[in-house]
Amino acid sequence: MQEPAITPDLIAAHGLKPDEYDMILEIIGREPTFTELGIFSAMWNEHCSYKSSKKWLRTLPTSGPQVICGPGENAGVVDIGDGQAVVFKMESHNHPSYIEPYQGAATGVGGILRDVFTMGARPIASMNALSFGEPGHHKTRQLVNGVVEGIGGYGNCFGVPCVGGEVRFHPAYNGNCLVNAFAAGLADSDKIFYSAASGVGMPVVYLGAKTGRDGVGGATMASAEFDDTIEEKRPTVQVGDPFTEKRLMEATLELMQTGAVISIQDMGAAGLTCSAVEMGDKGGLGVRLDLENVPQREEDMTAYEMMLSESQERMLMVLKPELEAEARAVFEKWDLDFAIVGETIAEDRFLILHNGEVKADLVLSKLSSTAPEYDRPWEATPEAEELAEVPQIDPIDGLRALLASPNYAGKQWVYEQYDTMVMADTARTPGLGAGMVRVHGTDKALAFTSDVTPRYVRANPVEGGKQAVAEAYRNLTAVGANPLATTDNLNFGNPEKPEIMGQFVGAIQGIGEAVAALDMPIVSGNVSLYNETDGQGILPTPTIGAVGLLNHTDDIIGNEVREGHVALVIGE
Amino acid sequence: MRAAVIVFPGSNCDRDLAVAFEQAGFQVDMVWHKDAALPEGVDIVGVPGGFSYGDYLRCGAIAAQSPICKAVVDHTKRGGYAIGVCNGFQILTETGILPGALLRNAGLKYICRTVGLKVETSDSAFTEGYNAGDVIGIPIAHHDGNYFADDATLAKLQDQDRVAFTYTENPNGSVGDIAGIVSENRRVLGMMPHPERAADDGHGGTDGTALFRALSGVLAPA
Amino acid sequence: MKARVHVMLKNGVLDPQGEAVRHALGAMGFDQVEGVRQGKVIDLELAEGATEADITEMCEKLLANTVIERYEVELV
Amino acid sequence: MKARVHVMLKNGVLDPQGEAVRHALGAMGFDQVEGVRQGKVIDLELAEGATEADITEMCEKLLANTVIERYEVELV
Ligand SMILES: Nc1ncnc2c1ncn2[C@@H]1O[C@H](COP(=O)(O)OP(=O)(O)O)[C@@H](O)[C@H]1O
Repeated sequence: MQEPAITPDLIAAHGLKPDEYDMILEIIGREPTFTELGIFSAMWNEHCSYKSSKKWLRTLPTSGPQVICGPGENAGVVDIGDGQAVVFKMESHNHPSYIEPYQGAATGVGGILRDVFTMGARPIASMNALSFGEPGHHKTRQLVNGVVEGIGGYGNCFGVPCVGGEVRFHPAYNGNCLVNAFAAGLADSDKIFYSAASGVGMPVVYLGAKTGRDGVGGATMASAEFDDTIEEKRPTVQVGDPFTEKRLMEATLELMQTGAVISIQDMGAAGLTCSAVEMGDKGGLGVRLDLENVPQREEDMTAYEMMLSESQERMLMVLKPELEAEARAVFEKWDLDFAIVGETIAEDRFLILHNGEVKADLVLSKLSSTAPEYDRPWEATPEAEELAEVPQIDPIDGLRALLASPNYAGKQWVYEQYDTMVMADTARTPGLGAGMVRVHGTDKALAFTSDVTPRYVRANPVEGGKQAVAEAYRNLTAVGANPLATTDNLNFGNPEKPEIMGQFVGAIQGIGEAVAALDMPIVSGNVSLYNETDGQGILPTPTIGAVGLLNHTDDIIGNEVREGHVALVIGE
Repeated sequence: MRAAVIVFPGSNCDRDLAVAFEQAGFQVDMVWHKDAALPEGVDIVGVPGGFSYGDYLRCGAIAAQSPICKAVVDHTKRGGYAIGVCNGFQILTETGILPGALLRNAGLKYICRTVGLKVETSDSAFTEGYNAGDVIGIPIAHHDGNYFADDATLAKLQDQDRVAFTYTENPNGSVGDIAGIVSENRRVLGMMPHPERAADDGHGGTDGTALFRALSGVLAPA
Repeated sequence: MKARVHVMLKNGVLDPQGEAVRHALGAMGFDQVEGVRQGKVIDLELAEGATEADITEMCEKLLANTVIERYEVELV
Repeated sequence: MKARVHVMLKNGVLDPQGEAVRHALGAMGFDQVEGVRQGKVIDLELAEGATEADITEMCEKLLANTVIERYEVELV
């Protein structure tokens, strides 16, 4: 098949700026092939490379005696004592959810669950933080319905209890809804699995669902600002298959028990490309892939399509060759595809062959290490103006108005569509403050909360960032939990605008100061930028997901107010 | 006293049901859906909640065709005990072990919450720990729990006192508010609500405990 | 060979999905819509030699639940 | 007037339902089945005066999400 010529238009369509393309030419010393261009665009887009945010993320406190693994892997890992660890992360699926609310939200849940079980943890709790436009806006109803059904459709089938989340409405989200999904799992602390490959000549194994042309170019889209041409950029949206995901989880955890797994990485954005590069890069190895062995759902797929496909419910592993038969048996038991698609090599190369033909031949370590990193200009958010006189209204009328506002009204309509009790360990379902699940078979429990108040962050990013963390801290302590650690999902507008970048920088500063003061380090997270439509950005929304531990379920502070109880106000 | 809990690839309440059985004194075998036979000496089969085969096509339809379901059908034909909860109830109707079918909830939404159930009969191994007329709180969690049976079937269920539980406030459109029914020999129970989620006071309450206890009373070796 | 199977709820069985669609269409201003029933369509790709009787058997055994549904088979 | 609308996933889009049905039919011994795609069928009962253009509009606005689905309208 004739591959397209590399033209400026093609380069632009891959979301690469002219100077970024010049960097590519310099790194490889020649013009890239079509497949190589695709690989670079996937590795270097904002979503995978964090090119605008990396500099600032590095300033966040990420360590502490409780932290087993901080940011940099699929999810953070935190010690909960007795040889066990909680593994958690939060991730956004904002743009896909706006285009296809059900499937976009569903695959967002799928992605975060995979991040957790890839590390060897069985998911035990989930949360979802949602921001929508005004209730009266013509798209809102359909988005709310679709997103909530999608989250439920996926999570309920997979079988993880939803214990919390947020739902807010504000006109700033009219053109960009936010769907942030959190998942936490439980693992033995000495059996955590990482992505770094080791050993030369080890089989690289593909597991899970077959590869289709889903979302080819999707990672590039997730980092692009929306405008009226959105219709044209629409890629094939992925359809989630929670039943396959559930089997993939069971098979992965079972396989880990056999001792066959050297390293493992889920295929998320820009699937095969990102996962293979990450395993090689972290392990200081090269990787060769023979794409004809990739299980394919469609005919005549090209190397380019396979390298960029975002088909869901797939994993890449490096296996001990002597245990291959055992591994294969586990996957056959669960009726999943299993194929050896390549091997680790000693040379620092990312070598992609398709039916023996070289489709890409790059220096592997350069793919991520040379990714552009920007120190984008930023402007501190000016101090907010004093509010006008607070209008005087009757307190009861005020209370009524608050209760009637969609932002403060009860959210049963949402969380009753989620299975909040599966696994039979939910000690506190959503409703008030933090949710809680017991650590199965022990007296302990884990509490979860997700918080941010975007209008505070807009008014003062530093204080708003602190406030989000403080609120999370209070939600955990209020149920009797000891706050352990935090994940964050930083949703902002276009970082190329200094005032937006200023919100980002300020919020990170505030979050960093607060998590340091409260000893709840950031162990994982996700950044979603370019949440803008026609130049209209969202409110800065750095969602904080926090986890706390109760050493004994007797310590749970209940929320049932009874006659005879005394009410106290604590604090200023 | 032995219980077998069937495990389909998409079951997700299998462990929960096993825990509830164990707490009531049963020894539990987990039985894989590809197995063609139940273990020897099983007193009761539990078909758990979840999404057996993703609930694609119709809830429980594909599961009903699995090898293990043939064995479950044989077991019940021999007069063996079985309980199907939620997806398990859907599977029992799809295999024809229990009459009727479960349709999409009338409100079209998945619903997870604790609901009031009225015990309609205490005349079964499952319900003899309650008094007819008792109202208990048991969680539901389903998308397709809208029980349907034609008029003749319905009349028969009522005449034979086979409605085990009804909803005090019908959440899903079920005909006659039916939440659970028993088989003609009263040894098979299918119900949409999850008694195993209400068998522990740290989670979901304890109104379901009496069901498992009654079973262990009936099935304990003399 | 290709076959298309339609599986619809039987007439006496309430169809809340169809009802919801009718309602939504009405709310959008399509007041010409008087009734909606929603069902499933299953397209089968079959090897040579498959017969209509095979398809009927598939419907009876799996594709439809005849307690609540009826089906139509169309060879294409 | 009556119309029948078929809404199917577009060709390249994963159809987990169809795949599951194919797998189940295979396991039941129907090995003639080579592929299955599952979709929705929506039967509309329309007042006099409704046009095919109206139905197309309903499809575009509500019945199908053309990002992943395609539809066919048939007047009956
Ligand atoms: N806001 C953030 N704060 C802390 N860590 C972050 C943040 N955003 C991303 N990270 C970390 O960067 C790594 C890469 O993130 P991401 O690309 O979202 O993960 P994945 O590979 O699962 O898609 C992860 O380890 C993540 O925890």
